[in-house]
Amino acid sequence: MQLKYKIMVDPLIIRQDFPIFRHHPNLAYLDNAATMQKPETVIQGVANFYRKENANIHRGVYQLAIEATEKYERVRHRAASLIGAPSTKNIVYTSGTTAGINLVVQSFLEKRLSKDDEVLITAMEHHANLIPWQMVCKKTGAQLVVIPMNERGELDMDAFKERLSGRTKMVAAVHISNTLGSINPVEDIVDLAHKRGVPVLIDGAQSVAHYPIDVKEMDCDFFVFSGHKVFGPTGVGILYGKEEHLSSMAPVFFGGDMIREVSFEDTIFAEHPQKFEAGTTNIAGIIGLGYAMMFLQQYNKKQIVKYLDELGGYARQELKSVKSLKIVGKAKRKSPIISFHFKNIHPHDVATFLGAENIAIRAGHHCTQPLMDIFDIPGTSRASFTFYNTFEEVDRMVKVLKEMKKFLS
Amino acid sequence: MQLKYKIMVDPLIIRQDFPIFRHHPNLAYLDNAATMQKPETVIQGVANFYRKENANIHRGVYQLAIEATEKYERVRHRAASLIGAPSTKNIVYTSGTTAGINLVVQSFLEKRLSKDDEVLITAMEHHANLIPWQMVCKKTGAQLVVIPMNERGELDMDAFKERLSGRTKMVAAVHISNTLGSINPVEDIVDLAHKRGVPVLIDGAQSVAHYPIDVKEMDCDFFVFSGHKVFGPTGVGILYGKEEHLSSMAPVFFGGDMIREVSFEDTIFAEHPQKFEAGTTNIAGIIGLGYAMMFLQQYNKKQIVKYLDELGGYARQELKSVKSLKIVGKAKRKSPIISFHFKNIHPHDVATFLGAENIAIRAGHHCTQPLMDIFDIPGTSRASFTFYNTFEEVDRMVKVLKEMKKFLS
Amino acid sequence: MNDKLKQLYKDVILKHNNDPFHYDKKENATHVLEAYNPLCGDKFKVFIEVENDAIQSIHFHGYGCAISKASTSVMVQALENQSIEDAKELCKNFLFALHHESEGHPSREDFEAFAAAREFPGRLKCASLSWDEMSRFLEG
Amino acid sequence: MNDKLKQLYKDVILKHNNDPFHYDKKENATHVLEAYNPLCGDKFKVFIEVENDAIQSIHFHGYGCAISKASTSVMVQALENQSIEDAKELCKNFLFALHHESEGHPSREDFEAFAAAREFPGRLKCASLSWDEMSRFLEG
Ligand SMILES: Cc1ncc(COP(=O)(O)O)c(C=O)c1O
Ligand SMILES: Cc1ncc(COP(=O)(O)O)c(C=O)c1O
Repeated sequence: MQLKYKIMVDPLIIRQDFPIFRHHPNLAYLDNAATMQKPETVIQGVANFYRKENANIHRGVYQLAIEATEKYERVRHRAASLIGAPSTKNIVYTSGTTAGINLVVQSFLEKRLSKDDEVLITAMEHHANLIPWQMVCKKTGAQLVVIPMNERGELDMDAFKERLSGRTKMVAAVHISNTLGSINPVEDIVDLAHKRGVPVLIDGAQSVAHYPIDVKEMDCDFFVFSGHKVFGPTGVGILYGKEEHLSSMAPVFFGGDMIREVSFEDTIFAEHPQKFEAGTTNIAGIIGLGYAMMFLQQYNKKQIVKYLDELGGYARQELKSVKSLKIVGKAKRKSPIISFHFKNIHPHDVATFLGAENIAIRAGHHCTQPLMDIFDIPGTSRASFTFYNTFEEVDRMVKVLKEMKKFLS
Repeated sequence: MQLKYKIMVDPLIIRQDFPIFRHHPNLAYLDNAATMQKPETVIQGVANFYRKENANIHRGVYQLAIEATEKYERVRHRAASLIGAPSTKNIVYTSGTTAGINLVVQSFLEKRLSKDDEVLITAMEHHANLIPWQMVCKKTGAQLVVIPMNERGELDMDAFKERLSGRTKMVAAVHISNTLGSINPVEDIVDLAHKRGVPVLIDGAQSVAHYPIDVKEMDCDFFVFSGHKVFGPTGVGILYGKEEHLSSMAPVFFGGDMIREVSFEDTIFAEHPQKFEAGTTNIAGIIGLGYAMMFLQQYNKKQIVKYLDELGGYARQELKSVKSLKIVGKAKRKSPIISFHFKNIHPHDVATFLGAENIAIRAGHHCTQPLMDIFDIPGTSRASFTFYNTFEEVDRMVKVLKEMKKFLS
Repeated sequence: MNDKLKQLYKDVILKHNNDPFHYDKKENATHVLEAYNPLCGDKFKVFIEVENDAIQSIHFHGYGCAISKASTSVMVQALENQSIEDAKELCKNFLFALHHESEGHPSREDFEAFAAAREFPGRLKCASLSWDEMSRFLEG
Repeated sequence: MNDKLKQLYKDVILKHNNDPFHYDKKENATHVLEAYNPLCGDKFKVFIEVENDAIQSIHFHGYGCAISKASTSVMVQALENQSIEDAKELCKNFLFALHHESEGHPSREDFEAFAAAREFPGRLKCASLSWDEMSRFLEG
């Protein structure tokens, strides 16, 4: 097919930054919602840190340690600027989205939650934004309340309004569903919750790489994402929190580098964000994340979104031509994450047929098992795109699906 | 000076594996207790994973994901073999020593601890193996009991025996003090504690890189260490636990990849070790740790220890020739970690003088503030060696210290 | 289409997937096994009537991919009317055929069909899922 | 020895380190500040008598490296008998001299001595520790 428009986000040029495609020239990597491939600058950034700049941070007096500390702390600025946080004091380094959410649950929510209180989540949460809340509810006797969605995978905002009440102590919602691709109206969610004085955590794991984020405008209380889903290394992530919250939260992990004074009897902690960063953190990973955010900031997010809307739209349209394939998740506002299933072909078989042709998609429940139960399917095949993906890759996928369908019928 | 013996652990050859010394040919890196430099195989291992093999693990059907999963899981075998664990089921991936200890505190100890119970630690614990126990004691009303040491920095084993009692619910001890270099008699500690039925956690952050470890022989209940202190990447670590403990422990962080079944109402967790590894872990870091352990396993630990004993002995002897320098920590069994101080020169000034000559040491309390209080000093200068360090680097350090002393007098 | 794929999804597997043997729930069976792979969600129940140290009847029901479903179907077909001892032997044979190149090792055609899964390491677990569970049950 | 080092540890700093000005505890002072750097453990108490909008007397005590101790000593010496407004100005001058190349900017010799710390970014905080705390106090 022919590109119908002129873009500056040119996947064929962008791909050249990603060594994986040099080593696997035939690879159609359509599993970006699981983890993204890494540009050379990130890989080099991590490797060069170890090769030329490696030292532990914060306490060193010698040159390497000072430079490592500065570089490490500069990433906080970049993270703040990427998501529109007012200050580096809002930026807590974590090991990923999951860790960020667990920290908020344990350190922020647990002590405010009692029996008969409620925590609201959506029906399309990833296990990372479901189980921690479920467990703290079990522990405290609170109720986990699920905001339903319609059959297109759009959140039922009327139901949300109804379920918000004086008992609600927290709202946690995914920005973009990693299974359905639905983009949730997080601004409205925050607005409504705040009218009731309820704090909101937004799970931005799937949104930061592609969509403009401004946490100040969104006004959420917490925002979390993972490095490895924004072209960065594994084992790092960012928790944004409002300062009024972070300053009042007690740390839940303890160790070096988060203290002000320690005796055998007692400990006085450092200020936020340091008090949440016990022990030696993933220094090289954070520095790599800095390079990943730098990579991202080269591009105009509007252009990225435009390209991905076209690419996702094309993929959805082409998939419709595959007999008996059903797309799961048809929200009006959606990202290029596409789940589909066949009545009589298991997602794993689908993934095997695609995998045999070097097309990488994911099959299963995508860590959203309850969502699968709602749709009454055991899993889906999921193709998820980013801006190094091409229309041609869509064509390849669709071709194999058609062949498979024929072969298995 | 001349080497007096023939070694196969030849630092001049080993250094060639470490690119940092190519980029900083004049660097005397004597801050190995803080973090170690990385061999090229580790750096390449991480970079090549991102370049050629990157995929998320456990759920993928396509080739990259399968290979990544296998490589990732093979590191568990290597970790088990490195420390003598009976099975990969004993090996939990963590983000570091600090995370491992916090996990044991929250998941193993907290529910067994009540008012008037006691937790025993030593006077020379790193904050990572002190504050978590202190905090759980505060929370539960239990007592934190500190095993004292003599002025040489040797644990008072008689006091330990006395303080072990029916009330003791846990013993946590550092294997090698990161400040004093003392090697604690962990076998005896475990023996004595077990006679009372008390479980023991050993903090192996400073021991795994140099000393032979056999957790089965040592019979400790838990053993923790960090990747970055065994020539590996930052942001990874290993928690070893006995299976009887791991299987009975409830996870404390929740998310993807650690579940068996999830509904909005409840969650059934996977088995250990997976149930402790919520979310996307530091995949590349763990693979890098595999290469680091591979690097380590090339060498005979006996030869490493022999070399380091000579090197450390030489350093201690030469430091004595610096006027008014006092070595802190003179245990009989000790590793090449040497703390020293001058009555009238602050450790930071010492580190600055050394740093100006490209000699990297650490100055401060080394995350052992209460230990500093015991010795009634605000901090020390610490030189810590590994087997890429040389006798010549000791000479350089001592020369600068003498010049400094003269200049400042 | 890829030849190895065709090899894997050839007659035996497709036939059993489309038309599984004894595909039925028998909740009152003397033994009910659950073969479950949490990573992919495949879950089969296997209903066994054991009498006089033999498997008198065996059925299965559940959900899984073509490979796991066919492999369970082949298992049910193979084990019906077998003594416990023979059933153990058959399990061993199947799992051996699955994991090893069978040079000269005589094996059954319906077992060998799954050997093609060796080319798809991500799918080996699908082929062995129910057999592993059955082995555990038989070996007690 | 390294010239930059000699520059840093030259007379002013060594003199004040060895013979600090008004080094004494005055726990009954009208104001007691604590300048603490948790990363290195340096900790000074600064005792100030404020009367009629002026610093009537000022002393310090505590523990720190040569740089932080000398810088505190220089501060105490500079601020004694200054009005609050003049003290603010002096703090600004010192911190400016510390952080910026002072082209033509007139500054005091005892302040300029610390400018050498710019060559040792790890030590800048030592030089500014007490001054930062004092600034916070004066600016309210
Ligand atoms: C003895 C000891 N325990 C614990 C730690 C903490 O290790 P990490 O910061 O890698 O979690 C360290 C390292 O600083 C250490 O030396
Ligand atoms: C929406 C969403 N939330 C949370 C997560 C968990 O992220 P991580 O595994 O990086 O902690 C993911 C990724 O799997 C996700 O897609």
